[in-house]
Amino acid sequence: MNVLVENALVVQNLAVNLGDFYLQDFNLEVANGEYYVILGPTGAGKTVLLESIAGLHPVEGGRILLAGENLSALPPERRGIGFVYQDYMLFPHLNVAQNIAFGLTLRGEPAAVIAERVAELAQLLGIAELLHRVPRTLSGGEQQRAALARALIVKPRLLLLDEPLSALDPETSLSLQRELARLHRELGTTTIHVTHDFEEAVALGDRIAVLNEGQLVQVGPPEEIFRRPATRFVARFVGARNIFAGELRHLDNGYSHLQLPAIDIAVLTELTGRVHASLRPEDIVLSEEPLHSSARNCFRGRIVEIAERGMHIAVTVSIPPAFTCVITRRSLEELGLHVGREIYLSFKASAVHIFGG
Amino acid sequence: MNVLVENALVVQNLAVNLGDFYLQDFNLEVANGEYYVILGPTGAGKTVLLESIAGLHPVEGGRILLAGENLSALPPERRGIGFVYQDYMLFPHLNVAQNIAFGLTLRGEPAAVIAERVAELAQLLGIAELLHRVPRTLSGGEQQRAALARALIVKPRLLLLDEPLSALDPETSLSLQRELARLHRELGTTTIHVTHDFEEAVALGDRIAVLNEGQLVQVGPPEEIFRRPATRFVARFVGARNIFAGELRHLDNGYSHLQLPAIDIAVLTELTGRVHASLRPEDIVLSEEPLHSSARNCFRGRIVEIAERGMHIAVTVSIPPAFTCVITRRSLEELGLHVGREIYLSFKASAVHIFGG
Amino acid sequence: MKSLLADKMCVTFVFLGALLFFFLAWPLFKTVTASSPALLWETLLEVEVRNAILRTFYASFLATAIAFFLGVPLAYMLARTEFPGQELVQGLIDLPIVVPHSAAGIALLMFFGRRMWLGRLFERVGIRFVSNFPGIVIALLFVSLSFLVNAAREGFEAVDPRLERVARTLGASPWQAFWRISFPLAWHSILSGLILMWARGLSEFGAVVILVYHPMVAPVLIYERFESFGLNYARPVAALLILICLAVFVLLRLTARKRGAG
Amino acid sequence: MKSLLADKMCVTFVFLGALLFFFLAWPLFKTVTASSPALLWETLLEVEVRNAILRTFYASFLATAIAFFLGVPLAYMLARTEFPGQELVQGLIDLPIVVPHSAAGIALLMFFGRRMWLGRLFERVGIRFVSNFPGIVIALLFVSLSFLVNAAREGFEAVDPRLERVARTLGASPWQAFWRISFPLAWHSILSGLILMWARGLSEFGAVVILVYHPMVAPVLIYERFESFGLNYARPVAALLILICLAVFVLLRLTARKRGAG
Repeated sequence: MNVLVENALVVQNLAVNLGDFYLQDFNLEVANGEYYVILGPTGAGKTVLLESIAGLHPVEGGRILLAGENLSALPPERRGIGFVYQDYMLFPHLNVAQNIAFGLTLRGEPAAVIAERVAELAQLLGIAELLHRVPRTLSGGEQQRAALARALIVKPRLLLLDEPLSALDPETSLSLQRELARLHRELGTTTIHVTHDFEEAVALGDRIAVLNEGQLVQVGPPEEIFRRPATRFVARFVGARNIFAGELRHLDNGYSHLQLPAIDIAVLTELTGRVHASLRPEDIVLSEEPLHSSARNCFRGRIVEIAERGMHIAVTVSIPPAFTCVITRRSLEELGLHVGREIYLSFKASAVHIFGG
Repeated sequence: MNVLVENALVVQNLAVNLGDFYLQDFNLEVANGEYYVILGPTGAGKTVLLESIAGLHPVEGGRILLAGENLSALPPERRGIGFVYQDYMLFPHLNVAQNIAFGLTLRGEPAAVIAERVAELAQLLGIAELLHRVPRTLSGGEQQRAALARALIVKPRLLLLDEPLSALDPETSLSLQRELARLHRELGTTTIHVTHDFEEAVALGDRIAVLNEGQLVQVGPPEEIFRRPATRFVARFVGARNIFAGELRHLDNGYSHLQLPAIDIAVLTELTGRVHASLRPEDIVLSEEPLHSSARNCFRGRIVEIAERGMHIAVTVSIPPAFTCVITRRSLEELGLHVGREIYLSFKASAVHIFGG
Repeated sequence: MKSLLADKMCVTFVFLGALLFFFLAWPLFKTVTASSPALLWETLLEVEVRNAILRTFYASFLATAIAFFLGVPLAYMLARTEFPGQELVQGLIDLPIVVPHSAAGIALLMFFGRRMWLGRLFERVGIRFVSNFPGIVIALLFVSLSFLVNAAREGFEAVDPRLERVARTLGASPWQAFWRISFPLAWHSILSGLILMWARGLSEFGAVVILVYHPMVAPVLIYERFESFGLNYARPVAALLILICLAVFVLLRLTARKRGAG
Repeated sequence: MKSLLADKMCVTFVFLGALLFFFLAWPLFKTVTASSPALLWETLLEVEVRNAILRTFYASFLATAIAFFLGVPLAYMLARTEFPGQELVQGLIDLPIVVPHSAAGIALLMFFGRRMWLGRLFERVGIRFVSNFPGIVIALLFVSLSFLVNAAREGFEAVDPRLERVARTLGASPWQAFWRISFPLAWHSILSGLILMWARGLSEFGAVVILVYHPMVAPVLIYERFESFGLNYARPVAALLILICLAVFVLLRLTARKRGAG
């Protein structure tokens, strides 16, 4: 089968039973070099899934193929799969250098080779100054960097990250998120990253798979997940938001413009480079004429969809890209909106939320 | 001193030392029948403060007067102060009825009297069906209602509530919050309620006291705290929000209007009666002419203040009431805004957040 | 977790563990089964044996009762308050576990002996310890007290002190808060401690044999019969005592499990 | 929390606790101080005493070493895996605490006696247990094993199994994960267990006196002197042994505290 060769990891009909958690007929395919994000609510059994792939949990049925090789008979130490837990799991009795070196020490590599590789990875992850500290004196972000270095030093064929940013404060989480993206660009390691955080998934994933009750309910590029949620669960879990990816351009007068394929939007941020932007549907105002107001962004577009959502009406306007905004029923009537009509759409620069690339 | 007679509780120069926490020269005055909310960040020593008032922690100095009587020499059981903890602290070996009856049982009241009073309070708190259950089979909200009934049955002179809603899910928290307001109306017990939740404080408090680093940095009616934060800490902690109290009027076409003293604003809600509304400053659009747009609320007002706030400019417009909105520097220039100028202010009905009364 | 204990390591560990298991289980099993039920029954009917067993039960019961009145308050204080020298007191409670019991017997003899100050004081009110029943109680109390105090202390530590504080605000005196809240909630731990202490008291030999050889408790009887008549006469008594201790031990485990579930 | 233990209740509890404190402390203190340091030194120089003490140390050391090799793997399995009959094994480990030690001595005699199957087997390779040094080791192992196994089990339970799992993904075999991760991290608990077991072995009397009266361990020597010559001759030996156990006990507490801090 072609799919087995092209894909780095193929999971077929996996069955795992672990008391209160139960996985049945589970299938998963991750392409070579892909950054694959599994997004699901807390307690959806994501940790058990990753541990099963790594051979750390007994599997009741199904096959796990890594680069075409069936892993079922292999113990975890022979699978070549790196694992990073949410709460770091650094060995508390070893210092940072010894932690990172652990995998190579086991192989009996010469001390000089180990020291060189450790220094190299510590450099790459920005923890070169911490090598002689013991884990408990490190901050959460530093510990997670050390855990990443420890996993990467043995050059795993597949890297499994179990909510690696969830235990960190927002700022550290964001900076480590950018680090993960950079590492993936530089090393190209096939990665499965599990998270419950939607912005993290968008910012990192080549593809996102949404997990619910032991099944992947939708798999696709981030854009697609948010634009066309396949089930009500996905829609509710990812929320109805406007998400865009673009390049930031700083202007002289202190503003930034986010360059989307067709338009530039004014935003307020101190970030630079490639980022994502989200905009709440409640923050968009529709009008017949362009507004002369404090709303910095005003575009003309065409209504492509009008849908009821409880007390609100969701109106999708394509400029392009498509923006979804919610308005009241009375506004719908007063403005005489219908699909196909052209309309002006305004939102304030301060209403655009910029997050990591 | 007049202040000693008028006030139910007067705390003067209180000093408490408890290892990592330290309270010095602390003063507090609560009026008879008042619902007094102490608002402060988690870990600001609020629990220790309440326990000191109740006599559960040794006090190093200062006086605590309840209805003019000095409590210093009295053990907790003779102070007549009710106490409700965040995590309920129901006696796990007693059923709900025995928990509620505890205070009366200690006094040796006749069984018939106790049964009657327990039934009465269980009725009042809507837990009449749960009387024979044991605490661990109850939901959080039910446990907290039982804990309230247990505290109220001895008719305390003062009721201390230590973050009573913080352990509950948002929905239960909201319903119990309305219950607390109703109980206070019906029983009139002088109450000190400690919380870190700002909406809870606004919804319940006759007055709010903001606690920071062992001192009350501002005391006043909710409106005043948000309108005129006395310190930078208060401003940051309560956030820059527009908060209004008003009566909801449902219209036939499915809308609601919130009646403020001078204007009515359109909102979307299923609540009724007296409520609070909050509106984020980012959600208000300013313009020279009234907008013909999907923004349902549009009012003319006069600019009373323009202040810099980092990347944003905060503009306060009085209609009345005063609304604060944030705009970008460029909007400020383009619209040529200055104090005293008349301007139109628009926001969407869906941007107004309605919460409990 | 089976996958973690794979192959050779698992086999080695199971083998080593099994060795230990049989080392512990086999002698006890053999002792119990070597005597026929009829012989055990006959042994139980001997007046000397029956009296020794009942005396052991009773003495251990009395020691446990005294420990309950003196030890539970101490356990509560150790759990709830901080006082200077607390660690010293806690250390002293644990000390009888490591002090040789024959040395403990000597120490008690120095204290309660007839020529000693306290011994004479008690003799005046008619209580004699050496070679007398009260001495057995004193010896058992000394060596097995720590089991009750530690169990009770852990029980009290598991009760949230805020439960007592709430009770205080509802009008309970410290005394009422203790009896109505802390004590009932710690009761399962205290009960485990009482049973464990009682069982431990049944098995005491070293301290008793020095302080009170006669009247004999059951462990001393076993020794006496072994020394005087040999293994075959001691064995049925040992088998009986092992069976009794086994029953008590199962009771203890069930109590502990009930506490875990409750 | 002083306010919680007010007035009468506090006074009552302190009084009861103090009674207990003096009941435990005074006899031990008196025994140690009744003999002058010169007398203690003299006693220590007696060949019989010195040999008995050294023999006790050595036998307890050997028992502890055997328990280390057999018991630590068992403790690891009890902490990490679930197997049928696990509760039975755990119960058996705890059993020696409540079985009367003279009965345990009888049971061991049934097993290792010269006329018994295993005893004869060992006798063929030149090891005799009854009235011989190896018998002391066996008796100490039997009665104090549970202290080490329980301490080691608690130590292993405190090590997050995910640390082992991470080590496995980095290429460690189960054996390497055990030696490089779990064992070093549980080491402080195991060390406490080893010291406690050794100290407990020093104090054993009941099982040893039945299996091996001669050559004498220190607790048996105390008994022998007391029976043959009276209290005054037994006292200095008892004082010596109490002092030694006290020193070991303080060492144990310090180890435990270091573990708590680390």
